[in-house]
Amino acid sequence: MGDRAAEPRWLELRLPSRPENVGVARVAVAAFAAQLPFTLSELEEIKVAVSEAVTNAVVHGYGHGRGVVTIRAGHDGRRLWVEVADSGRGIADIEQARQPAFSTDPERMGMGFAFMEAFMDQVDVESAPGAGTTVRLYKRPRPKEQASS
Amino acid sequence: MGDRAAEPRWLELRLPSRPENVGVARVAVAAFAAQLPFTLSELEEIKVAVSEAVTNAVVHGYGHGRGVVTIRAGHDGRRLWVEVADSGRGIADIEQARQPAFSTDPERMGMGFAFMEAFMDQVDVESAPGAGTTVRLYKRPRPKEQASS
Amino acid sequence: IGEIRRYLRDNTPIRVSRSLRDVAYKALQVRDQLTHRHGREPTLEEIARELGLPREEVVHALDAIQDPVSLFEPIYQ
Ligand SMILES: Nc1ncnc2c1ncn2[C@@H]1O[C@H](COP(=O)(O)OP(=O)(O)O)[C@@H](O)[C@H]1O
Ligand SMILES: Nc1ncnc2c1ncn2[C@@H]1O[C@H](COP(=O)(O)OP(=O)(O)O)[C@@H](O)[C@H]1O
Ligand SMILES: [Mg+2]
Ligand SMILES: [Mg+2]
Repeated sequence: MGDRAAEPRWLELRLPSRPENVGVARVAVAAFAAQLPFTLSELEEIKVAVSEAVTNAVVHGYGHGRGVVTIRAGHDGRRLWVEVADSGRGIADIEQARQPAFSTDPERMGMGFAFMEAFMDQVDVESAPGAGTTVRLYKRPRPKEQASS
Repeated sequence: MGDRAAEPRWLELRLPSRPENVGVARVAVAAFAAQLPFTLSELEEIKVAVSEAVTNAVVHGYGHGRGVVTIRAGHDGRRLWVEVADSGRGIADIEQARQPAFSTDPERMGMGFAFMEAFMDQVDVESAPGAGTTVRLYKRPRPKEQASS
Repeated sequence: IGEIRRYLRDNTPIRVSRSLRDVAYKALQVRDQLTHRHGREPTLEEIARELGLPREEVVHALDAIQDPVSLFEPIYQ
């Protein structure tokens, strides 16, 4: 088993597109992310980012209709990545969608992507109309500083 | 969306066979099970049963080697089911394996199946040597009684 | 963008300050109160409602404070 520690670690979670499943995804990813030395606040940040991405898949991707959301996560001991994928309606203009306060739904705040960007180190979006959307989130535990500094 | 409430709810979680992933499976299933009116004690029982089944897949199914454990769970609003499947070495004599205190490993207690049976309403085991093992666990929330009666 | 980041970090929608341990402790307290009040053990959902938290958060918190991988046997030989 000597070199097993070097293997990448991952999980894959598939869930029907339903608002009440957002929390299941959030908690599963947080439990997995806890394998890296994240602080509790960093874990909370990850949970917020994952919630926003999964909520988008449910609300925008599938428009509250039927569909499956696939969450993949992985880490190499140093960096966490989380992928949230739907095969819903997709995004026509990704750059516009990522602008803070932009939403195609007048009743929403349009801050989902802004939260993901604020709380994760990197956010990649792949999407095509009719084909679905994949959001990739990356985060490293911040180096632990001495409290005295 | 009128009849969506009647649709069965489910999740599927795939994890590499690793001891540290047992906790991820346990939390994900408990978060999902919380969609039914289980008490904290019932959720603890579910968590123990799931931990035992996933631990068996890691320890016995794959003998601490590589492999993927698939956890499926579902409910219809009234009954929870959880399926833990590996494609590892399988069980030759299922009846014997389920006996309390039976273990093929002299260092183990052989109480995993006994705990699953004690804590869940029903436990089904499907297995064949070389083909892998699927354990299915079922549980309903206990009817809520008034203590005053 | 830097400013927005800072603003969002400071105004998180869920209470970052409330540690998992804190949530777990309160959940157990509420369980005892509700058990007393209704004469039966409450469901997790009832506890979460009383705390004003999503069910999964309570599950996560309670799991985080215990930890045994398998309660009854070591997973490593
Ligand atoms: N998975 C997705 N599928 C389709 N469109 C999406 C998806 N995620 C985001 N979008 C689009 O991007 C916009 C901005 O998303 P977001 O920043 O989360 O704000 P909000 O969800 O409040 O609208 C959404 O209004 C929607 O048009
Ligand atoms: N997933 C599995 N794959 C192969 N064998 C298994 C599996 N689960 C259980 N077994 C067999 O059943 C026996 C009893 O399991 P259990 O009651 O959990 O006790 P223990 O894990 O302590 O041995 C194990 O010793 C093993 O031989
Ligand atoms: Mg959004
Ligand atoms: Mg066992």
